[in-house]
Amino acid sequence: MKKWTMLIVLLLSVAAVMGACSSKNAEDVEGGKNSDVKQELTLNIKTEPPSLDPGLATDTTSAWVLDHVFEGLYTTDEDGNPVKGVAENVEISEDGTVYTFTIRDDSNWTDGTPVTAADFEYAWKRVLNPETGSRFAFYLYYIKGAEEYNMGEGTVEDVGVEAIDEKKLKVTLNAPLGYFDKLLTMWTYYPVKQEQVEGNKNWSTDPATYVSNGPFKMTKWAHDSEIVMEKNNDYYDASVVKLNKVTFKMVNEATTFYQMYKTGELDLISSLPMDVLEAEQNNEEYLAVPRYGTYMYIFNVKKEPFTNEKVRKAFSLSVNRELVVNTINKAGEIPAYGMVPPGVSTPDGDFREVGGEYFKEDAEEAKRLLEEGMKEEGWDKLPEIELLYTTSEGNKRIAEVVQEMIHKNLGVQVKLVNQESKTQLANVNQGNFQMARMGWVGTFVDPVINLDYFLGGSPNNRTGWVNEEYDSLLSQSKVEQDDAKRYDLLHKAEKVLMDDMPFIPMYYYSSTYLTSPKLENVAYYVNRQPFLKWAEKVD
Amino acid sequence: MMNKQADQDLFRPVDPAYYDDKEVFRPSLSVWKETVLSVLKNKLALLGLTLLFLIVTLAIVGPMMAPYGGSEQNLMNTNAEPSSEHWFGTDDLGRDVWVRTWLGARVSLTIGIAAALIDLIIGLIVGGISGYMAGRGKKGDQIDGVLMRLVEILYGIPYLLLVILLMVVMEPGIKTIIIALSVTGWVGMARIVRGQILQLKSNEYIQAAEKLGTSTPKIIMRHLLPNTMGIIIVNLTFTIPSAIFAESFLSFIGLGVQAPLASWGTMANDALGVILSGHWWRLFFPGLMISLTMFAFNALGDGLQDSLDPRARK
Amino acid sequence: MNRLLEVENLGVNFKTYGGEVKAVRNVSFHVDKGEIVAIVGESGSGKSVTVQTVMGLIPKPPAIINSGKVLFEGKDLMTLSKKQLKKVNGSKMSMVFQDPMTSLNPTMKIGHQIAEVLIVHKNLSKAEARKKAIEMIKLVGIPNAEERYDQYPHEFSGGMRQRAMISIALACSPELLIADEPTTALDVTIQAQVLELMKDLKTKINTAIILITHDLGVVAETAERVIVMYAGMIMETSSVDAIFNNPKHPYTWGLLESIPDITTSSEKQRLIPIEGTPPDLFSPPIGCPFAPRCKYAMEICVNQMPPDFEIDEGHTAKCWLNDPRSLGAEEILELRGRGREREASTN
Amino acid sequence: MYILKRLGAMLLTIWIIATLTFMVMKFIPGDPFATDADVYPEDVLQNLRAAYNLDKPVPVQYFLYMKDLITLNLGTSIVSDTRTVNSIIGSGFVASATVGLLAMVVAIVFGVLLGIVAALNHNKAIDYVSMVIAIIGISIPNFILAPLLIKIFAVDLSLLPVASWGSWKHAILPALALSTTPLAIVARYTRSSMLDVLNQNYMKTADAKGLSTYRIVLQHGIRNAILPVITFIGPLFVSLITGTFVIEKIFAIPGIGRYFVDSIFNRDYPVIMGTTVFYSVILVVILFLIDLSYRFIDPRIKLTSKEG
Amino acid sequence: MKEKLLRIENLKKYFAVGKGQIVKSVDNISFDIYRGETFGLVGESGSGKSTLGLTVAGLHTKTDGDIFYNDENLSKMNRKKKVIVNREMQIVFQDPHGSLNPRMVVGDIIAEGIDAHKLYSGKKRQERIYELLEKVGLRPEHAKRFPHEFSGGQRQRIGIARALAVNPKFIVADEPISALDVSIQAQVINLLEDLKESEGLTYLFIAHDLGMVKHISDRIGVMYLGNMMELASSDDLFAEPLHPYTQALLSAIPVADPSNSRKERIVLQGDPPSPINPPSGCRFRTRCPFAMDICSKAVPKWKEVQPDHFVACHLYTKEEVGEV
Repeated sequence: MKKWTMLIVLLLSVAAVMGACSSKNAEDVEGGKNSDVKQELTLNIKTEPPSLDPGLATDTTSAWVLDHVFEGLYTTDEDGNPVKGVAENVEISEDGTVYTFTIRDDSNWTDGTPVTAADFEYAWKRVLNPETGSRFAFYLYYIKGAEEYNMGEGTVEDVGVEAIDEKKLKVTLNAPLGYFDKLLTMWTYYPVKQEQVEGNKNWSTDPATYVSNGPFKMTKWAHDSEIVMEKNNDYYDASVVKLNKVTFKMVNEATTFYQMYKTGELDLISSLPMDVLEAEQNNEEYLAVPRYGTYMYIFNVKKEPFTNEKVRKAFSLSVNRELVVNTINKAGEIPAYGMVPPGVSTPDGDFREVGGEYFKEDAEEAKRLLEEGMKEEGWDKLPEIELLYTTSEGNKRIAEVVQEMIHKNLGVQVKLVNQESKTQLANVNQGNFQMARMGWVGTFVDPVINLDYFLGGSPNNRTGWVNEEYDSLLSQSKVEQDDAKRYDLLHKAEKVLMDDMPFIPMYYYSSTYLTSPKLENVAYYVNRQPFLKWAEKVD
Repeated sequence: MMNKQADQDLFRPVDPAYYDDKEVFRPSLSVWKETVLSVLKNKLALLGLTLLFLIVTLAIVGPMMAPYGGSEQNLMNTNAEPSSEHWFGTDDLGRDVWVRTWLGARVSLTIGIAAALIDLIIGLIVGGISGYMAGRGKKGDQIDGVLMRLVEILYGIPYLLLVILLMVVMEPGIKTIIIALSVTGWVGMARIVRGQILQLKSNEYIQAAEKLGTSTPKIIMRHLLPNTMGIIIVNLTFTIPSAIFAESFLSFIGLGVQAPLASWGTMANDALGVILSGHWWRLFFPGLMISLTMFAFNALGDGLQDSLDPRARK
Repeated sequence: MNRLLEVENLGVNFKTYGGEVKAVRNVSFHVDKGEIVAIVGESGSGKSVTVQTVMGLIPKPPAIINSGKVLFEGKDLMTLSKKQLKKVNGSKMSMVFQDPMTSLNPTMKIGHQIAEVLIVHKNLSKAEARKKAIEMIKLVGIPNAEERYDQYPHEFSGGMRQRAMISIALACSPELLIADEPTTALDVTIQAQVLELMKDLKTKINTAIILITHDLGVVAETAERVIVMYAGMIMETSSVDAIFNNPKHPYTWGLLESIPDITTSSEKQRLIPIEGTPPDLFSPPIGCPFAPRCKYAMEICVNQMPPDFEIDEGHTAKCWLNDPRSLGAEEILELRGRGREREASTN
Repeated sequence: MYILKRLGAMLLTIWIIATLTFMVMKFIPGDPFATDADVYPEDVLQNLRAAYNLDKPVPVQYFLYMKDLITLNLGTSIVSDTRTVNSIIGSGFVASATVGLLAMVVAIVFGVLLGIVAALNHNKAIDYVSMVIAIIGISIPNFILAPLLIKIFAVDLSLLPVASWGSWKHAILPALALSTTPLAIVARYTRSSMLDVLNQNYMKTADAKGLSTYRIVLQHGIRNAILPVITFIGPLFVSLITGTFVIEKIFAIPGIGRYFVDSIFNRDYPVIMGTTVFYSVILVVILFLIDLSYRFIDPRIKLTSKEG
Repeated sequence: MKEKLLRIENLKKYFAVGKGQIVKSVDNISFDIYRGETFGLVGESGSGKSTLGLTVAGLHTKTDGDIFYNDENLSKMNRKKKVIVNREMQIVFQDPHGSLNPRMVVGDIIAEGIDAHKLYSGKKRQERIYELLEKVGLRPEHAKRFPHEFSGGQRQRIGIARALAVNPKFIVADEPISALDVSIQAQVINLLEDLKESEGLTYLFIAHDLGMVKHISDRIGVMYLGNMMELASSDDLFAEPLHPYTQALLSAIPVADPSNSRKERIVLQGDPPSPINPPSGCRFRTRCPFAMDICSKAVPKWKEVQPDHFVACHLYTKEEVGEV
């Protein structure tokens, strides 16, 4: 009998050990030494882009492809700053509400026809047309008459977009907007070609009918498998584009795509499996780029015990963020002691650095605050506390650590509740929670985007925390034309927020990449996926 | 002379009562005992039984054998290799894998056994009624028909949909997982029980019992159920591990037990990345336990099946 | 000599969980060319095991053949390899089983099942085998042979199936046909048909037949010689006439007495059964296995296995009553009755 | 007549399953349009809901859905709003079925072989070894086995690609990972069914006919032994060709298996309904085909409406 | 003396076998069973003899016709009465393996009826079990054993004891000896005969072994394809079988006497036709050596040709044919 037991144990262990133990010797295959390196690149987009119609797309996956095959009036430079793209020139009226763009002469569609101001007018009005059903139409609400038209209350004629002639586009805003250039780099503002769109309902799913104006053109879309794009020779700046072919594979399993990178099946992967982060950190192919977003736990300030500001603070202060970031995540995240992530350059320097840290972790202080808070409310005992988090290994690990830290530092037992994300969201939206994990990444890099999250009327603000001063500071900042004053207002607003602390900021996100040494000049951004316009394969 | 006397004795008629007490009976063995005996003689089944015994024992005493709590973290000592301090090493949060493995065993085994038992009970009721009613007049056939149609339809709904529905509607946790797994799990048991009852029903002792005026509940309790038990137990040995498996699948799609509680499934799933990092112990031990348990139950079931098979007995 | 089959001292045990069952002990008999020998016995008497061992059909394990020789046309079948044995089986020696419902492959056409034997043993081509198979179907009296060739067993009635089995067994004109209770599962009118057929074919093909049965009526009407088995041993063997007219074993007596007589129509007589049950073959009695049920049992029967007493030429009986030293049967009955105020049987 | 009756029963089953799925779906909380990244203004959401008929009362939604279903229009995905459910199922099924069929072939060929070898050597060492192999097959969870296979065959040995889809090479590892469980099941059922057959009288007849062992097993054994196995192969087959979440996810196969789970998580109602209805259609059709196939393998079984 | 215990009138039992097909297992059969007699029922497989027996015993629900027990119509009885009648009519089955629950000890098997009708309990129950065991030739210590420890004959005794436990008046013995060895058959037959005397039983004895049926029965009915062909006292039937089928049946019995030179054996040609589509008219006509035109056209009448000797054959209704 013993023999049998041994045999099976042996069999199983051999299988498992063979797989698990010998991981170190898998180096990537050495490439050939010929100098004409094929300018072809394969990378991982993880999932099927839900939509490659710029007017309909709502997610960063789709955006990754769209950013490469389209270009708006503005585009981004290597550092992620907005620069003129299809627009050659722009004139802004004195009150800052009327923009007149001139379209480049040499900007062409992939079918060879020139890009015109009418294309933009059509594209934007199409987004706003309620029948289009664009979910991101509200990003165009800054334009005069846009919201009314989209709501079905106004007419298309009243929308403040007008092609004056073939190359001139006049845009009228409701109010001056400090970051309109940033906004214009967003895919919802990309042009589309009217004949194509109107001629074929499914134009955006078929490469044959897909017409775009960016550095690349889509040539193949095998659903759930891969998207291939090739260099667009009709692109006005085609000379800087080195890559001939880019293949986006759709592999969502971290272990899998990591191994594909390791075997050379992928040249670039964004995000790494947690288990390899430690090992890869010294690899020169490894890159961690800060990402313009914040990982946090929000409180429901309408539910005990988080009705009390001191209790909230106590919880926040009891968490050791360094430890989480350095021993759990290890992906170069930055501990967060405020809401706005680093990466916003202001006249006085980085917005975050100027704002500084709003609090310090301190277990003693936390304990004291908790006791004070409890005394204020007259509680002997805290009610049972549940922390909602959404299904993911990373979330789970952090939640477990935080749970343990709170337990250790405050003596409070937090119950973890893992929910599938739509359910969690439904619960959070209904105020059916005490603490919940949330994250917020800015669509474009401006503090307003982050701070708007906690606006009293914002649908994003699920905390129940409403502060008039905060709301008014933010609305003032939105019409403030002077940058310095604007940032000052934003700093003040953040201070108000952090004083009340309706959430625990955990850390500012970071993106991790492994890039093949043969790949150069990839632009990594804080709020977007890597841009390949200038990328090049070398030997 | 002597010879003749001897012959006379030899050829004397034997006392007719001589053999009365000599009636040879093999030791009285019930079908149960005989089954147990034959299981013990089946090497595969015995191996399965031994393994199960070991696993259950360790699930009970294992966590007490190490001075760590199941959710006790030590972020200064993460991913430590197996050593004399930590027999199975530590995980990414510095928790003791030995302790967690056996705490996980409790969770996994509880889920497996409870889900299988619920399957059994519902399956017995539905399958029993269905099988008993079939062929019992028009009404009986209708009841059977309706129940079997229900079974067929439940069979047609992807069980994941129902499982996920329950997992999101109800408070997540072991209880929910057990219920979710049983929602459609009983279907298979019901089919088996029905088939078995249909077969048993044709046995004449059932007809005799009816003729003798034995009531329906009593017929079910005394005749049908005990004779279905064999196949039910065999089936249990297959449903318990598949429930454990199903739980690990739920862990894989993120619907496993609530942290910091862990089952083998969640532990293995959380540790999948070690294939890359080389912290093999984190995957190996829970994975091994799933496999061993699966193996043990299946081996036991196969052995039982062989033993209960009338072919095997003479 | 025209000895076809000679079985010497055969012993077969079965291994089970409970221990070893001594299914066949010390069995010796012979079959001559062209004769019909009946083996009679109750279930568990070892008659089927004996003939299946002869044909090499007994599964080992659980069966263990611990002694004996099986000489077929002078060759010891026990020493043949499985492959060599297969050449004998089906061609020189073939078998008809009890249950025609289950003895035919349900998923193979009847014709094919007959033709198969011919293809394997006679090296016939498919077409030739088909022709011969159709002939065989006609021979066993199945009408519409061509059509029947392409049918499956379930489309046949019980009697037809047994005919088909017989045609398979006789396809290669074997020297020996072993029929293991060939009519037990059939109705009387069908049984009459099948027995007629077998007798008919026997004269046509001149095959020797071992007929296993428990029905003494069938024996009387069909066989030439009889072997009576009990508890794995041969109790008595003789010609048919001798068995019915001059039986020398109490077991044979019992068998004959326990069947009702339908020819006489008179007031009811009680049947005279053999009381008790056959012994457990896990641990059979040391002495005569029939002794526990025997009205005439003597002290010697309890302890000593009786030898085969030769009564006549070709007539042996394994019973101490035939020992010259023994008292007569009547005397014993009387003595036993007096010894205890109690009859051997309460009824 | 039988076929018609059977067809009617199939349609009824599909209708009930579709209805139940619809009800279940409506019970799951959560909004398909809710994301934690961007929150759409309420008016936008209303437009969106209207576009998918979600603003209407549930009975109306049900009625509309059934109407579409009859015309085989399964609607448009909510997540990939430029793709129809028909096209998602269409392209996904090809990939899923490819892997599934391959796995099935592996499972049946080796499973039957293993089962027969075990049965022929009942209670001998080979029997035990075969069964241990079979049980090990079911003992390792897919989600552990698949990464192990990748690690061994793709990364360490560089024999096959890690994942993704395109050439025949991409199908091997997933098919292998997928085949272990059905292989074990097939092996076990084959074994017990073959043991049954070996005990049948007609096998003894075949032996008495002096046929070679090879012929006995092949001509008389397997055909009769395979019948009960087919009953189990049916549903197994359905679950394999309609894709497997774990395998498709790990190997990045563009199949529909993933949609069964993902669509539920995304509350992508049209896709949930589409995949479920598709699954049940495949299930009833294949079960029907299997019933038909009995006729060819087992001459005893006649199609009678009683069997429906 | 000839008191009718059971009167069966125009009894029919049909089974649906799918595809709208019907098997008429028992078709329009009428006969009486007298108190204290043994009524034998013979026929080949598929003749419907067991179905008839089980229907009479109430284990099958009849399709049509009436059964009178002590002149009371069974289907018109009140519940209370029915329970009693049900108890008074018991069955002994053919298969000594399938008729005993393998997981119950013999004592409990025998006591099943006692428990169901709450006849005895406690020590009384135990005593009754022992008494029954001894009655059927078993010993009290057997009560604690399981059925699989007994031989076929002993098991059949257990089955009989079980039936006896509820003090029945009428027992349907459905091929009780078919599965037993010759030497054991006689034991069981003797037991049944003894019990009949001591318990005052009436038997409906079903078998295909004509010898045994003749031996035990007072009167015998011969069935073929769901119809009763002939009914007479057992001596009459064997001495002078009237129906060609009975004649063939009797002549087919092998006789255990090699010297018995039989006059001529009637070997019937062919098999019995399928009960699903039985021949028109007389069901036996397809195998009957005396088949006439009329046989395919009209169902022969059930006629008392001689005193207490009934037959359904056109050979004996010639004078009436013209009228039909």
